[in-house]
Amino acid sequence: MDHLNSYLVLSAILFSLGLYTVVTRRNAVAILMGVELILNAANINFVAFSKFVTHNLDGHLISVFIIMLAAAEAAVALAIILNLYNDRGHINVDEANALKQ
Amino acid sequence: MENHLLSIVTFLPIFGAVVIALVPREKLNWIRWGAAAITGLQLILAIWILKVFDFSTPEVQLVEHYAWIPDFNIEFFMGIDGLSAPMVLLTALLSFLAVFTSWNIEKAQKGYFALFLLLDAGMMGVFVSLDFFLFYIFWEVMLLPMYFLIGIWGGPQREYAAIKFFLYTLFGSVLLLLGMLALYFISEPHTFNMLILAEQSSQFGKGLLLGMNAGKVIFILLFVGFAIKVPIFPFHTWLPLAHVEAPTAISVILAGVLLKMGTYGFLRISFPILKEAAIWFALPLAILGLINIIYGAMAALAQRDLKKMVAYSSVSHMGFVLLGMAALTPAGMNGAVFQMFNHGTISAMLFMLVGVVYDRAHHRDIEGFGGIAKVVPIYAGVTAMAFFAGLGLPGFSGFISEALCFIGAFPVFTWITIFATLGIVLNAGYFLWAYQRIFMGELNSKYENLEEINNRELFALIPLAIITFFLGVYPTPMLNLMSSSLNHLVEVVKSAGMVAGL
Amino acid sequence: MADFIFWMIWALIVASAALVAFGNNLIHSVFALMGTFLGVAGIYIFLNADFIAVTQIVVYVGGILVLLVFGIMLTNKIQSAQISQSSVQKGLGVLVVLGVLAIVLTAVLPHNWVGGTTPMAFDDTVKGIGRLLFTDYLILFEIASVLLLGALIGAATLARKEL
Amino acid sequence: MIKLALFILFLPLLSFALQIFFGRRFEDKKGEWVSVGIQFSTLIMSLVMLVMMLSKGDPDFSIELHQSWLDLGLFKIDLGIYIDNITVIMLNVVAIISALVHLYSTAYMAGDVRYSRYFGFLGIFTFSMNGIVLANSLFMIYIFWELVGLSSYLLIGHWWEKDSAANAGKKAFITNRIGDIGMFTGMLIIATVLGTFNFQLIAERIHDGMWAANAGMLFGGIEPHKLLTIAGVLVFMGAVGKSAQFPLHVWLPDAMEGPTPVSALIHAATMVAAGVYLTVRIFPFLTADAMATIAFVGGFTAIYAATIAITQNDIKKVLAYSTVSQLGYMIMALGTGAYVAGFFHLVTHAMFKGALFLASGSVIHAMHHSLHHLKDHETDPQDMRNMGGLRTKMPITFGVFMVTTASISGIPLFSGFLSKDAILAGTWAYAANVHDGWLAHLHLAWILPVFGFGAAAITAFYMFRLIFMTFYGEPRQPKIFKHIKESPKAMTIPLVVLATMSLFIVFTLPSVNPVSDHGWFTTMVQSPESAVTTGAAFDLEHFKHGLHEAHVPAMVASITVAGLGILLAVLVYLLGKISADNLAAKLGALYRGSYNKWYMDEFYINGIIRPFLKGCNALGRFDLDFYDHYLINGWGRNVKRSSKGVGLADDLIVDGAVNFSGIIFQWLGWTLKFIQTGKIQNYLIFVLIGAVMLFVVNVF
Repeated sequence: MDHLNSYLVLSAILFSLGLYTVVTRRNAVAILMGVELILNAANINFVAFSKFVTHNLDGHLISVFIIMLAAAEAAVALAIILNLYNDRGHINVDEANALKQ
Repeated sequence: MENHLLSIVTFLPIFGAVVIALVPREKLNWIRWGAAAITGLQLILAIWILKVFDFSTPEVQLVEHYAWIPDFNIEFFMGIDGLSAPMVLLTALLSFLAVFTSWNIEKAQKGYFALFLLLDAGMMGVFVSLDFFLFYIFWEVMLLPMYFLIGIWGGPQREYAAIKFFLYTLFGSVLLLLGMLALYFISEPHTFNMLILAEQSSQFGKGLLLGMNAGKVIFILLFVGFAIKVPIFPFHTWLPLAHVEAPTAISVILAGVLLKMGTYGFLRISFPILKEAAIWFALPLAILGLINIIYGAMAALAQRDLKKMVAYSSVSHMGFVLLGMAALTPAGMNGAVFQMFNHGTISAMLFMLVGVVYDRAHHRDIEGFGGIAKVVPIYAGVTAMAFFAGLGLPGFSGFISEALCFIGAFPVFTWITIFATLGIVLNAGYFLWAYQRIFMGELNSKYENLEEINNRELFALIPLAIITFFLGVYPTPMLNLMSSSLNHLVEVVKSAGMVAGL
Repeated sequence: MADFIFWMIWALIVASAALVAFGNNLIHSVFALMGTFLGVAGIYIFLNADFIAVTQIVVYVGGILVLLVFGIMLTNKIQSAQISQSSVQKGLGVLVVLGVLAIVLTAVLPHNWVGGTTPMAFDDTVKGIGRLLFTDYLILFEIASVLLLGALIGAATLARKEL
Repeated sequence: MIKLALFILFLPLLSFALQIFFGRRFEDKKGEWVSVGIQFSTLIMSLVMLVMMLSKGDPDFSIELHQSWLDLGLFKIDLGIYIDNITVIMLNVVAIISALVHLYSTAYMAGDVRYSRYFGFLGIFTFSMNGIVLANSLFMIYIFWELVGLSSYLLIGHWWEKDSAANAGKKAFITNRIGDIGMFTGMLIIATVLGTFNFQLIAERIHDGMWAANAGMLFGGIEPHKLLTIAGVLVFMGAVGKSAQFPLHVWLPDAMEGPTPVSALIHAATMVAAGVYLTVRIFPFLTADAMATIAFVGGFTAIYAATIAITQNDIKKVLAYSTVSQLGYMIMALGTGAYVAGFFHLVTHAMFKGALFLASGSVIHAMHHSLHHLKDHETDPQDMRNMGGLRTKMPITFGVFMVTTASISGIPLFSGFLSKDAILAGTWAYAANVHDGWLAHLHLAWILPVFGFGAAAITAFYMFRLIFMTFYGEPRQPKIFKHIKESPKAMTIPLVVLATMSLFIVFTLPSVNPVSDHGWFTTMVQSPESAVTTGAAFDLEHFKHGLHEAHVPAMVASITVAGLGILLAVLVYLLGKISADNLAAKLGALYRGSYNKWYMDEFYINGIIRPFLKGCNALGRFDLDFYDHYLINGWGRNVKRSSKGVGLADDLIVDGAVNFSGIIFQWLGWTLKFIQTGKIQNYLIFVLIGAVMLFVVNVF
């Protein structure tokens, strides 16, 4: 617990899991959850570096902003998802392939 | 106020353009008189500047110097010396008169005058900037309004002409930009300040660029950039087309001011900053000047379109400037700058006169007139005066500047000067021939009711005529204005070596 | 003791995140996500970041998670208590994500951080954050507030039925 | 004296300004008399100056006024006026002729469409001519040189409705400019080597050896005296143009399209003599070679133009060629070193040729009125074949014609005899005594007396031919003859005055010996010393000695040849003993050549001007239709084409590669059933794959 690497490994794992979620899930809400995981991983890194390397509070501030960003992002994303649902009756991302055309 | 004269004189037209943009488009007279008032005010300011200006020293005066983009050492640096002072006056004067020439623009007057004022600001800015970056910005600022002014309000082939003008000059600008950046990166510390660059001049002669002498490479880059504006053979072909298609006032500005920016660039940037290269390139420059003189005059002789003829005469006349400045002698240099000013006034007159007849007859075919001096005697008289001024008759300012160019160039480029004197005969040839075909002989019955030149048109012409005549009889005021700066310039450049003569 | 708690939290985070990633039931995933969030808050406490920890709980658990639950509820038929979920391209995903993980770890772990990695204990982060927030990060702070407002309005607009 | 000179210089300019700006309003209110008055007041001032000069009686008298005009710090041009005896005499010549022509024009030009403007142009001409006369430097002469060219252009083209007049004006201006190029180049050489344009300073500096020291800086170290020869000949080219010397003489006969008083003033008496005046001014620094060239050009022109004058039928054309010929005389005189004779002939010629032109104008005026009366617009009033027997109708004009013809033919008692004789003596002395210059080196010096005496004989012949055809014999057109009247007083008074000036006594007082030119003129005008010291100087001392010896034989010979010429004219045209037509037929090609001016105009038009214009047209077309169209625009087109090519390549290769990879992945997706394109997650995973691969590539 007093070693930076333990935090970094945790963060890396969290990030990978989040990434996996984003890449593989079909459900949009699940993907959103993956994004949250990724953001959390980043946050852990910021705070950890703040404690172990830079020795100031800048990392903390960035975390605060990320959290705020996450909140905003979640709100907007959910709104979009709701629209998608209203439009199609489901929220399966792999079927939202209008980009293909 | 006096400390900021130059910025005021430069940015006043931009302010005017904004004001005009706010005027409702139906208020035609407001727009026109607004433009006239703005340019008139600018002219008054320009005269004030000359009054404040101390012409006994070659120092840069009325300096405005601020940091602008400090990270890149870009400065807002304005100032004038004896080289730019005549150009400032010329720009203000021609802009003012050109407003009256464009009185009868038929469509979208609001846009026209707003763009015109923007153009005015760009030109003025070029002549007062002492920071290369600022110079370049104004150089480009001027390009865009010009494109629209030709492209929208021009003649039948206007789009082609505008695009050609734009691409041609843009091509030049790119090379100019390259040269500018090369100068910036070679200088230590990196700077765009022209005065500091000139002080570091020896560095450019020593460095290498693309495996060649940096000074020479940069000189060539800048040369092409400026040569297109002058225009120097073989970069001249945009000119006849742009002049012919542009509306009269724009032709006036093109010939009167824009062409001068090329030669001004040589004298302001290339010569003092790249001395060795300037001396190395003096002989080719003189040869190009000779080609311009003869080629332009011969091409003018062949034209049937009056405006094209005048356009080619510009090519010929700018050749004298090149010849005079290449020689790097006091007489040649003063003659060159004086010729820049004189060509500004004379060619402006010529284009205005062409515009007058075009407005009435709706064509410019030299062969298509004949004997019209009978119905429009005043117009014929004024045209005769302008033509004689154009062919360098003593008593008009063009004579003095051409003579000075020759006198200055002769000791250095003896043979070139001797061949260049042929230009005198050719100039007389095409002007007189055109005059004869238009005004003399039996009256063409189509033009029995041709309308005489009106007071508004005369109002634009007479100041130019008076200046041309006055400076032809008594050139001292103008020469005093520039001689100390130019003599200094000659000394500075000459300090780097001898010009190879021919 | 502290070490033990730390590693417990560590494991909790990894496990709950894995459930989020691999779980078949969406509802389970959401609750697992709550575990992760809380775990991360714990980690923050170990990092002397008490303010962040509190924020984490308030915003994530109190805000985002609720939103997510609402999202799920609104987009699924209420009758189906078992809200299953499926995944695509699992194999490739695993491969790639493992690759990424390997890259991150190989890049980060052997790295020699400038200034070393001696931990420093902060006394009172709230005060420091507050000061920074209203001095160096003031503009960012204001922008953030605008962003939030924008998100608020945007979300409200998007979520309206008749778009 | 300076003040007087300034008044003389600028008053005509005032006349010009008044007539141009206000003349039209006063055309019916005798506005022209303002100009006439101004002109006569300058005449009075000139006469005052002449009296002052004579009362001083100093041949070396001179004053100079400098005014800095253009000062660049390191380079200066001064303007100023320089007055010596020659200037004063020349001013008087200009003032007399100009004043009389003004007076004459009030009658001759009455009712003209551009009456006031005509007087304005006369004013600017007189101004610029006085400027040439008063100039103290080459540069100032050049300025006014161009201005007389301008006024000549304006006045020749006075009746520009006629194409021929418009053409003639243009031709005059451009031909003169060709000469001016040479003059300007010569000036440049002199100014470069000596740093001044001032006549006095040039002579001084050449004398002090500055030329020898500095000449090497031009043309890669040319020998100083060669350069001086070149400079002299080049400056003289200006005179070739203005004084209508071969080969630039072609403009002068055409210039007769202008009103006749203008021909008298500009193209006979004053402006064309400006070339001679210029040669007078540069005389001190001409080398022997340059003088030989000048003498040869002058001599050749004299005989060449005379041969053309024989066959012309237009009364003004005859006089025009006669003028060319006489100018050749003056030039030849200066070239042979007969400085005084050359200038003397300038003055006497101005008087009698002015009178001849005005008299011919009087005839034309009468013819014109008669034709007008008959409502005949076809017949040419200037053609001598339409005249004949006019002496009874126009006695005053006839008398003037007789006096002046006698003068130009070189008959004793008239001024022309004195000056012409002096010139011929000069050529004789040159041929006999001078050994410098290329003419002497090639043993061709005797060609000059041959030219001179030959021209003298021919002159006498064609002048009397003119008299006989115009005034003697039966009227060829009785109808026209019936309405011929003597001209009004305003025209005859100038005629009589000028005819009086053609008497020898005017120039020889206080001496009254009709066969010696000794008198006030030769005392006041004396040959200047040559400033040339570089070993190529003209041997003036030797020449003067020879001149004394040649005087008597030359006089006898000149009277003889003149007598022969007159005799032939009497035989052919008065008595009809020899038929002119037969003579013409016998001479065949010679006659045709002479009649067609030896085809010089045709040569210029077909040999030079047309090909040149064709070249210009070709160049103009080349510039726009070839150079611009193919090269510049072609460049643009190529860029466009190559960008199209790039576009195509983009389609084929780059896009193809992309598609190919797409195909691969489609295949991959199809086989592995993992990937289907068009979904955001697929793209994301592609990105990740790419990142991983990049990393792998970079690390290993």
